[in-house]
Amino acid sequence: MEAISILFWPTIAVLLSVAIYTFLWKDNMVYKIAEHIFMGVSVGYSIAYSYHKILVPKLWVPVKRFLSQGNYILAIYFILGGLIGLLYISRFTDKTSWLSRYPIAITVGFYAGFRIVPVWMTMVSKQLNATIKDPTGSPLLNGKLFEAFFNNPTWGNFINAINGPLIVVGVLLVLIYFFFSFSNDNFVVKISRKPALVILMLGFGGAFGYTFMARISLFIGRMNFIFSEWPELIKSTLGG
Amino acid sequence: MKKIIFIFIIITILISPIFSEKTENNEFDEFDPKARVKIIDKPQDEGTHVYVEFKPLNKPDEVKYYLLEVYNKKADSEELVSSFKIENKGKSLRFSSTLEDSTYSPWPKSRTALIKAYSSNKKGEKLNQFVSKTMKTNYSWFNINKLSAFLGVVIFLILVYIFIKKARTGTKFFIRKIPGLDAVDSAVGRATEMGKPIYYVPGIGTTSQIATLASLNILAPITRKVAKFSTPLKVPNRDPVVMSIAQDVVQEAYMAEGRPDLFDSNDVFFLTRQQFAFAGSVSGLFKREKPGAVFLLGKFYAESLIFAETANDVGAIQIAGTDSVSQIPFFIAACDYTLIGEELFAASGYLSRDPLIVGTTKAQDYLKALLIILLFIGIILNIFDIDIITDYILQR
Amino acid sequence: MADKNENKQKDKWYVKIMSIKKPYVYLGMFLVVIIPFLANLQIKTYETELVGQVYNKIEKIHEYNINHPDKKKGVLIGFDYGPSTTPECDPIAYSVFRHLFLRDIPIVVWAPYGPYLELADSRLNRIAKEYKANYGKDYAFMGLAYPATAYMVSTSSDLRPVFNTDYYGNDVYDLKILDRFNNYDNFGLVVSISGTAMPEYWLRYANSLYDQEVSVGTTAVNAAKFYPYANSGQFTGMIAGLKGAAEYEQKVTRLEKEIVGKDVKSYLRNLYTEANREKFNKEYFNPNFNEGAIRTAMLRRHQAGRGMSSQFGAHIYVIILIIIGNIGYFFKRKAEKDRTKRRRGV
Amino acid sequence: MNFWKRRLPLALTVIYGLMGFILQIVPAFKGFLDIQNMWMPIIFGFSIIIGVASLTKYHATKIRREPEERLFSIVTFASLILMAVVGLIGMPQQAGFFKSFYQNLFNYVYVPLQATIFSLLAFYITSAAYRAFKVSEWISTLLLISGFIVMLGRVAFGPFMIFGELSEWIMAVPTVAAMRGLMIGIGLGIMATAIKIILGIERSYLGGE
Repeated sequence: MEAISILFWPTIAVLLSVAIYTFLWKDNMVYKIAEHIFMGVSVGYSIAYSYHKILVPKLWVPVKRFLSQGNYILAIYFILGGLIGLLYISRFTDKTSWLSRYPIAITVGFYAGFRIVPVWMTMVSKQLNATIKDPTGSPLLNGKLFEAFFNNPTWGNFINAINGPLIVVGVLLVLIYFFFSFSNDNFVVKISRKPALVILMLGFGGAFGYTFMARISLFIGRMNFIFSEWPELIKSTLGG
Repeated sequence: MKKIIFIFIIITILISPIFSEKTENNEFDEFDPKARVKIIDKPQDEGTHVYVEFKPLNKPDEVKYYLLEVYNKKADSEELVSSFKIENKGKSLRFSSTLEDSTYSPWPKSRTALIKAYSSNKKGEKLNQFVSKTMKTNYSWFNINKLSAFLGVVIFLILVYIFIKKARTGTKFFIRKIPGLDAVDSAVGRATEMGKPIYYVPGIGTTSQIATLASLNILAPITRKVAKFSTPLKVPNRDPVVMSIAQDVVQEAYMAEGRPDLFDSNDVFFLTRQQFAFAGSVSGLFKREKPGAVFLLGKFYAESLIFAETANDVGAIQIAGTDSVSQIPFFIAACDYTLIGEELFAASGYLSRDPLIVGTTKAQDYLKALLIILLFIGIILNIFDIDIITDYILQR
Repeated sequence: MADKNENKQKDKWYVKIMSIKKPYVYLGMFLVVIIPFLANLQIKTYETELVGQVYNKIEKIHEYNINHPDKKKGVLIGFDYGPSTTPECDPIAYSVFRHLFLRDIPIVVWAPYGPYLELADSRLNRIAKEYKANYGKDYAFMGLAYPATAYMVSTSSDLRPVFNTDYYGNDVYDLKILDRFNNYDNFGLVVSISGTAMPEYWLRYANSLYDQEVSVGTTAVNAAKFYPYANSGQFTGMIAGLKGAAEYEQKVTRLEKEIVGKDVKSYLRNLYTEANREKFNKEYFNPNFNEGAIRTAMLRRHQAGRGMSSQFGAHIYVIILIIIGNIGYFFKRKAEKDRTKRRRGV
Repeated sequence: MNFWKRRLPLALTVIYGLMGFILQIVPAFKGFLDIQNMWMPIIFGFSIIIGVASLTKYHATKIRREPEERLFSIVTFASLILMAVVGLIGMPQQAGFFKSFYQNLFNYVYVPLQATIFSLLAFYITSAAYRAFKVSEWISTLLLISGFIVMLGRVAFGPFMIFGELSEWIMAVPTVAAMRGLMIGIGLGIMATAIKIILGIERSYLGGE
């Protein structure tokens, strides 16, 4: 009896995993059941998660703390937030569904404004800065590397010297390629179209090939669970 | 519209003069038994971060251990914020601590830091106090480290104002061809011929990600195209808020095309919040309903290839677009058409040809041209070791 | 007429190999991964130069420690990865810890974020148990170092005041190991094992500010970002992804056999006897090995290696698939060109 | 009525957009920013209700229209109610039947299913590579060449090591240049779209015109 209680849940996990893999051969009944189980469990988890990890710690606890601290303005502010959140329920009937536009407008507006500065700093400013100098401060168009190459012209030195300028030219080409308001007959855009595509395709191919191994290791991890951890568990519980 | 931009520019001018905050000038003070203590208020913060430099001057055998304490000195109380036990190795040490207090107050307020240092023993008891130094920290009204973002937004607003004024006078703007978006009509047409539904997945992001909002902006013109052929349009969602926005957008678009009867709230439905449960369910729906055209536009993470491959397996035309740089290679490989990076954000203007939206895209182009020029200047200056561009305009 | 031509076209050999049905492609992939896995195939991975740099640096520290027993050098480990990147980072962490314990080089470990702490504690003690390392003398885990850059700067002078206590609550001044190993001068090397961009901070704050040698263990996805620094020598070598982990495992297993003897299993079995069991403080690990624990410990020694044989199979399989697909495509195009030439009666 | 339905929500977007932007630029308001960061998630908290409502309506009509699909809807709701009840009771508990039941459901149903669907990518990436890497026009040939070299470079040994160095170069120069160029474009696109929304130029998220 005790062995069953140990083996019950891991076996469920293995059966569900195998059910998912049958989808690769053909969509079938077993996969549909596993898919709907996962949908139900994940939505059920979201319900429990919303209550225990959002509503209680982020609404109920702070409101109680503010009231105990006598900070009534903040307590009311948070209760108001909860009420605005409740406006989503207005969507149940078409007549009142326009009320849900208030929480939508607030969240969309706030995060639209809130995202601008961090996105600009990390994606625009930092990347342009990194095209001028690399994190340790030495410039990408590095004269010293070229001197080193001219002193003893080995293949390695050539590559080191050429990499920096290639990156700068590559970034410029990709930036020009994505201009929207200049038609193809604009001289700069026309000559930069083909080389930009070369850089893009080499980059995408590299990124694709590189993550291949990471995806395979995911599958190996599952095989490890099904074909080594599970039999191991059976051996140790039944084998005694 | 003009009013709003004017107000915004005036406010920015209003803010800028206040940001010249004064830096506290305090050098080392000597204390007996001889240690140097210096407090530095971290600039560009809200007045809570403080650096403390401590350099013991006695020889290790005279005083072996010190205890350094940092207090947040309030009107009536002294709240200990951090304490450091130091073994005297003749080296100067630098610590940082924050004068946080437990109460939440939205109003900016400056704090006073109180530093006490004692000579102490191995167990860390306070033998005799020989330092007591205070310093008032102040908060700054403008964070210089984010000047680049501020300048970028201001210049962009000026450009938007110019182009919208031009758009109002009716000048037509040119937008280069985006192959992925020209294929929308043929994809919708093909799905109608085959009598198959059309699926539109607005990504798995929430409303706090701009790519999801861009995808919802594209959903409007695409729904109007679908309404002409009255083919069923299904929109599975991962986030309830995105679902409710999508329902409003689809309903509004059908009404704009004069076909309110086509809207069925079950067609824009919520599946689950879990990333892979959503991917598994949607790929199951693809296999069962065999859609003719599939749109994958918005924020995608590692599971993007699950949508793309199953959609390809049922022979659907796929138009994908995402701003997640790591997922673009998979869409390029698996889908028929891919909107790369910023093409996703320009798509809504391209499809709806609304002069105001196209105007902002042109403003964005000119800002990029400006940044490219700035990049050149930065590189040339950098060769002469002048770093004003990388220090003040394109900060790390 | 058209469809007869159509299915005549279909059964042409080159069209068949160009469009193999997906389920068969997937079945092939399944077999190619599972067969080497079940056969527990061990292929020797080729040892690259970047991984060699990390190994040789630690060996050099060992030689230095032998020649200068009183001025020993230690290693500071930045445990910068969390639960989501364990498949790739765990094998790297295990083999680096194993190498350091085998060469009894003192280890100080810290972690930059909350969710990493429990992982670091379990990984460190799991390997310390296999080498009878005792806490406070051979190794120490300082716990949370947040914000990491502040701690990287303080380690240039003394890291003890900023920590005050280690992860388990001991006072920093009671740990013997920290009396000597509390700043960069006594750390021969910093190893940052990370799934994030943390190594870039080590590069900026430890390497370029205090020219402390830094090695990196990273996931394959992030390795692309660190290649330029590893090639230009700013990083002292890099262990990238499963492949790097498999190489390092191979080196350390070889070293372990030299030091501990061929039969590692029996070494583990009689590591803890009744006599010396009391000597170890139970709080860090329980000093005994049952059969199951020994089996998992042995499996852990080539966790990445075991995956490599399946990886190798999968990669070769895809490469062959791509080649076949292109051959089919090439002949299809040639056949089409001939047919259009024939139809034009050329 | 139009004021309540359209003009006020638009005004709220502009006000909160400005607030979000200013809180990032002015450090002095950090106190207010901390409060706002605690306040915003509350609004999301209740949205799961309309999610579950939509799911129930979707399955209810499915049961009526397609009787043979009835089994799957029942499976979905059974597991939904089971996990919700067990989670609501078990999640905060330290120990007890519901806690262990919740942990079992999480560790042996939720996590393995998530990991298994994630691992499907190993198959999908193979079929994608098999289909996409074709020497047709020069663009996809380039994709093939760099993908091929980097894949080979990952398992290369001995004489094949040339692929290893080549893949290092591909990852160090073209990939970095392509990704960096794209990110700058995307950063500008995000800023433009965010400002379009705040200034009310793009209003479709509030239900079109």
